[in-house]
Amino acid sequence: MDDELVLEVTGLTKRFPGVVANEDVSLTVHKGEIVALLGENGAGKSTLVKMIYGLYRPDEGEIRIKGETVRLSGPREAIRRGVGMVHQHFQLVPVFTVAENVILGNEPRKLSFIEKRKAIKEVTALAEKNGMAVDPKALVRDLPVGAQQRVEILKALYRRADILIMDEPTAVLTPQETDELLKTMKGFAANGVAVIFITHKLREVLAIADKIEVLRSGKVVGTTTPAEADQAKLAQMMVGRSVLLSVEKSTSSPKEIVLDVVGLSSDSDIGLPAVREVNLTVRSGEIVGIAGVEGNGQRELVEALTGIRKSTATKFAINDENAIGADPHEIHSMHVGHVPEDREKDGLVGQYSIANNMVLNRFDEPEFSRRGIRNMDAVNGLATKLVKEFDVRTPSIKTPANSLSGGNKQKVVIARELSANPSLLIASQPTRGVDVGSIEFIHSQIISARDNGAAVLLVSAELDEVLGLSDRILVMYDGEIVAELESADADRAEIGRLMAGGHAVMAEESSHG
Amino acid sequence: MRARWAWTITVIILVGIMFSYTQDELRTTSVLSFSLRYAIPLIIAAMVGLVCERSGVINIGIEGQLLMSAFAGFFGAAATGSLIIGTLFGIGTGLIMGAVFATGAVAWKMDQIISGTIINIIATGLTSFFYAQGQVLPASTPVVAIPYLKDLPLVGPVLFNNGLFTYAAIIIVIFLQIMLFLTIWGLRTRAVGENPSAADTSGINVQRTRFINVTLAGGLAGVAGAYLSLEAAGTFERGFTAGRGFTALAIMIFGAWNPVGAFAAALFFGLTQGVASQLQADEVVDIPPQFINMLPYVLTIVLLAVVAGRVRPPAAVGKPYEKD
Amino acid sequence: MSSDGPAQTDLGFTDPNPTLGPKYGVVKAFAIPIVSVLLAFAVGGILIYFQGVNPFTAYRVLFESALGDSDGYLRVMQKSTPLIFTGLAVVVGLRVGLFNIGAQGQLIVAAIGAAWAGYHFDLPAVVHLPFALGFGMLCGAAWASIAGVLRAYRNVSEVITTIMLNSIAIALVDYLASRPFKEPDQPLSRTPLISDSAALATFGVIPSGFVIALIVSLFFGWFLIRTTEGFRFNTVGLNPNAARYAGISVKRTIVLAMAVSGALAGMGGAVETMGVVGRFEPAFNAGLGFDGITIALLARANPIATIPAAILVGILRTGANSLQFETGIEPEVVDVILALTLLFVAAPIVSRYIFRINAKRKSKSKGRS
Amino acid sequence: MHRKLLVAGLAVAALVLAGCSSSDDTATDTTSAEATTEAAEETTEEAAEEEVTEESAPAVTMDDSNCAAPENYCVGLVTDLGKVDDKSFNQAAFEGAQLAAGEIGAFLKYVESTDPKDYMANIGQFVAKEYDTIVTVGFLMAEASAAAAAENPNINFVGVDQFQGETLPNLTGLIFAEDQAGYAAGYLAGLMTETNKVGAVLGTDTVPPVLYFGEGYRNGVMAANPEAEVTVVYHEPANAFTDPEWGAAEAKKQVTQGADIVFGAGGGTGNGALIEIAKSPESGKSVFCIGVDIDQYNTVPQAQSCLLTSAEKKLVAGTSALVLASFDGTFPGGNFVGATGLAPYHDTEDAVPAEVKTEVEGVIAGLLDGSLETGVVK
Repeated sequence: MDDELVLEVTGLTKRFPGVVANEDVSLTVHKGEIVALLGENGAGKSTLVKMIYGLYRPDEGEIRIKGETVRLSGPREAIRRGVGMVHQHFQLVPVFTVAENVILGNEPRKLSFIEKRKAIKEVTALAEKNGMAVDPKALVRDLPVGAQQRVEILKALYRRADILIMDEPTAVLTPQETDELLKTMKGFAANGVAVIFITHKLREVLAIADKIEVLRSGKVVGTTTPAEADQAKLAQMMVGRSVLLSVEKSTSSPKEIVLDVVGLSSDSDIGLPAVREVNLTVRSGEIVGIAGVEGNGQRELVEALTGIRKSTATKFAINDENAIGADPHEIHSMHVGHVPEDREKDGLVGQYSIANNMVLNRFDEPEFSRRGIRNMDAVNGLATKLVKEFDVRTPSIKTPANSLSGGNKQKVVIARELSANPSLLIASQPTRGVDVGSIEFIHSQIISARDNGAAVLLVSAELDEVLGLSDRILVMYDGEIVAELESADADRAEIGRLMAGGHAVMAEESSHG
Repeated sequence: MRARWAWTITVIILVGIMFSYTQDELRTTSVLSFSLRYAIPLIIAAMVGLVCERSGVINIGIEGQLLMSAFAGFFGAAATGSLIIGTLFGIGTGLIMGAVFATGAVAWKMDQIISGTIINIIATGLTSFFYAQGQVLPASTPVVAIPYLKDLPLVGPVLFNNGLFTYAAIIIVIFLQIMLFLTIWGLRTRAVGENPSAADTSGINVQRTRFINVTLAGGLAGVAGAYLSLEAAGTFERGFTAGRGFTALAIMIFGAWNPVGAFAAALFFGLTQGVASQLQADEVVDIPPQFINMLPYVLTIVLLAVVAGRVRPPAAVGKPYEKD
Repeated sequence: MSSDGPAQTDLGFTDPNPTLGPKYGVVKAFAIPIVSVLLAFAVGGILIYFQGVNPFTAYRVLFESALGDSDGYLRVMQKSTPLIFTGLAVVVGLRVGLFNIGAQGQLIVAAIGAAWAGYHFDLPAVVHLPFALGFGMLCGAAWASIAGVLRAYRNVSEVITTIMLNSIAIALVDYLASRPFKEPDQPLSRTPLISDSAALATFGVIPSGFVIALIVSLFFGWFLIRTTEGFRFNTVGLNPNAARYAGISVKRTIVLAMAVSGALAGMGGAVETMGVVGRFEPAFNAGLGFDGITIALLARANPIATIPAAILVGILRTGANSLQFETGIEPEVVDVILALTLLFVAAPIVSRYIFRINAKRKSKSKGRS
Repeated sequence: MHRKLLVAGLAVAALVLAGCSSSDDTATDTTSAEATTEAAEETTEEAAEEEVTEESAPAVTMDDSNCAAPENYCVGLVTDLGKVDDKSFNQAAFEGAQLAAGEIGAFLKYVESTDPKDYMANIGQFVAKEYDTIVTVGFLMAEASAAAAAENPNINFVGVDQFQGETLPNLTGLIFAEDQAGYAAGYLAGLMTETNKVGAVLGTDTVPPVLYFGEGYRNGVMAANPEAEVTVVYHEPANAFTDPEWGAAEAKKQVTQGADIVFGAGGGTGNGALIEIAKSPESGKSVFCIGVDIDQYNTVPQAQSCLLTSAEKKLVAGTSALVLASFDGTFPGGNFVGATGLAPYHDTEDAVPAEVKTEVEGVIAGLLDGSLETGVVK
């Protein structure tokens, strides 16, 4: 590590309508240093790096790159000054080739023409040099996620970035791929590249960071190093108080089978098999958690179970009722509640009032309508009741859902889904992007639903959440359920290996060895 | 697969033309000339739509842009006594109309359909309101026969004995094909139309690219408009673009957002018109002309219905670019 | 950015249920259209001035001729009637996130359909009236459904298909009116007159078509807010993903909404045939569908607001010829004014200005609390 | 920045448009008699730099505030969907009305319909002011004219291009034997053609006068020259009269196929054909065009070099005669068949052999006295 200061940020503030995303943030990054930005979803990490990359303009404060105060007019200028960014959502053009994506914006040219051959040669050389195998002539849309990320990194390297921002790069990777990426990042640092690494995974931070900046509610709440910190301390800094590592709950008493699935398969959006021959049962009074790295078919599984995605199955029954080929409406009427993964996109209509959102999937039930005419008194009555019961912080039930915080939005969704007393609750990422107070509340609601006899299927990318809530854990990898464990004997490391595609037997072997 | 049947149809048509040429040289070449002539404004107008859509902006205001620039081209030429100045007036007005549309659809992030609709309504209103009769063009645009090439059988009289705008249209098509797929401008434009966010993070100014492209496309509409009033018709009438701006959209889609493809599509539709009027002239069969005229539209709908998904507009078309 | 939902058209309408929704839509709903109309009149006034006419005189003539006597009222109502229908057609589409550019095509197809049903059959009025009206609506609905089905099941942009369908419709009705449906023994391309039993009456100065338009408009105001189907429409329009997750069939809703939209445009055409023209004649229905777009935007996708918007356009179109009669100003000035109105309504300049004023006021009133 | 750009753009556009509109001051006059109204009077000072109205008619009554008074004679004119500057029959009818109004010192004003449903209302405006004679132009207005005439027995109506089935004393339909004009033009073409091929580019056959012109032309050619080949092509009904580009392309095609005379009839569409023929280097030498409705030598100057003649409906004369008759109290009622014929040869005078001229004159005379039939079924 060098002592040369390449990036210095002082007093950066960014406000969005209604929110202060960053407040008085200061940060220094040296040449060859890996700085981890740690924080929960919504802590302001992305906003901070987007300002450094010129995508947002700070309202206050100063950015100095290599000693020079800059006012970045856009990414182009940031790129010119050596800032590169690997985005969480890949910024690639699917119908372009790898080479075209890499050179976009910095094309090798003769007059105004692209030198295609030169581009391919350069990209090939760059990929080889950094040990990243990728075919420059392949179309990006045909590549798997890991390869797309390599293209994204190559893009930054091609622009000779010496300050490389990586925004949650491990979110879409298996533990093994993650390890490889971490190694690559260390390699960059050794070559003098300053790396800013955004994550909320403590293990990764401790593994490679030289310095750790913890953000909470838009502010830097602490700076530390792996030597000084451990996971518990980091977690405490992130959330501001000790996290309940295990959720308090009574032991489960599973009863009859509610969800019974045999041989369920489903395709992804681009028509590739995403869920392969999954067998699954969930009983009344138990929580079954599905662990897995995102993108291993969990989303498709949930969508298939809720009728949103087409699927095939030998058996798919809810309360002994055949649900093969049922549409979302029919599944819903089998007493299934569904907390979707992306509540903003799929769970709520932002412009609608809380009241309308509370009956979004029940508005045509006899309770709320008669002969096609809506009964608004009943709707408002229910909304008033639920807002109180589920502690939704809102001025009124007429407030549009848009204007609520993430946690309160999620409470609206959970309230809606639980208010119908579902016999099966499918909850996908129920606490993503939700504040700590709301997390606890949501967890307790899920547990009390179980205690009241609901069968609960929980899908979460947060292993701790799965471990903490579930009575039984299924591990999903590449569209298959690769292992089933009782939560009592679940071991974090073992699940990690399973999530990476290691077989249960192998896991056993390694645990013996 | 699409390419295969497109080629099959092309080959069948070409063989048909050859055969017809051996039967009656004059009829064949004159019908083909008619077809080309019918196709020319549509081709240029289709390029307007294509440049806009490749940049991620759907332009349904082409009709209005054509009308305004045909108007300005004609009255500019009539007032100044110069076809060249008239042409410049037309192109300039096209650029202005392009910039106005871009201001709404790009800079202000208004709904692109609404912006285009406004362009159409404004153009109809203004050209009718300000129309003045009795204006005459100072001269007619020259027909330029290209030496040697014009003497080629079949293609000579059809392709190489035309007005300057016709050559310009063909050059524009080839130029855009090259620009779009071989140059930096093309790569960036397509990136902006497919994934503006990716373009943005690669250091490309999405808004500026769109604004400039949409404005320049307006200039192309100016060329088409000037062609209509100065070369093709030699006059201006209220509403005389007769829906060509909309047909151009059909042609753009039929050509799969590809300049040369659109050119082929325009020629194909031109050919249907040419053959139809020839059948009427020869009193062979009595096909109601309405059916010939609806052909491009019917075929476009059928095409979209049948090969939907394979014929795909640029992914970001229609959406104003918002960061995040 | 969602990749596969219907294109979203943000027209500033918020929660469609006013009893539950907040009040912040009010400014947008009223102030913007009114200011826009005034601005358009101001710019139009400049044009008139440069034609050598006092703009105030011109506007006085325009409004007096339309609103000065019962004959004026009648004409304004007659002109507004099809516009309310086509405006509603576009509004219903917008509510579901669809841009129905094809109201014109749907209207003319329905107009000739109603004419055929009106002249071809001889039925008692109680049967004939609803039959002809219904048949026209059915034609419009069927025509629009082509676009609706393609949108729902093939994800083909309804904007493109409705543009294409407009051109096809024009050619089709021309063909029908000049050959199979042509009135015999006379040279014009037009259908025979409809039977009296299929004619919509005018009561005093009030055309019954106008009354139907008012009722339908009020019905849709109620329908979109109070019914479960209306709720489906709004939900699909505002967030198709959430609609799908909530068990609403987006495809079915799109097809249904497009059919309803087409039926409304068709109703406009049928009423025009049965109440005003008395037969189908191609030139008689020009531009009505395109005015519908202007009206829907002016009404900011509110069904009831289509009434004042259509009446305004009706007044302008009624007064245009008197304007020429009295002042020599070309009637096309009305088109310029309408285009400008649309520009101001849709462009953010006006709304930004209004909201700035509004924000200032709010910050002042906040000082109290 | 963009906003400024827009404002600047609009300003430029406005200037361009304003320039265009004022540049027609010197153009063919159409604005003469309608000029002054009470509104315009109020603003005369402000309008100092406005169009100078060329008063071609002497001693015109200056307004229509008192049309009922016997000393004030008022003539109104309503067009169908066309405009009085359409270079075609609306313009001709208007010029006829102008001519008559000038002669009798009447006040003349026009309204251009924008919607067929306004016909009655537009007529009604003149009725309300108690105009003495109202000219309605275009066959689409036939029914509206009849209804208005029935309601207002003391106002005379001239229905240009309208065959009136029912005879009212105060309504005269001015009709023309288009087939005869077409026949004469065709006869001339048949005699003139060197290639034995002649063509015609027409508006839609769904509009009767166009059909009669076209079929009359066809029969005329065949009568003059049975060996000749006639090509008659009609536009489809949509945009039939506003598609000069199609007209031009079709004319070019016919010429390429050997036609040396092309008849262009159909508003802007036909004019497009004429202008296209005139572009030919052989224009006026071996390639000719024939216009329609009025003497298009005046209305389509671009086509002067090829314009052999125009198959003329004497609209100006007919309209003005009927207006004058109405003034004189000799209004015929029923239908009045206006004169048809061929316009002067103008620039092609020398190209037409004397014996051809004589023969065509004979044919016209024969058509007029009924000794010759066109063979067109009406």
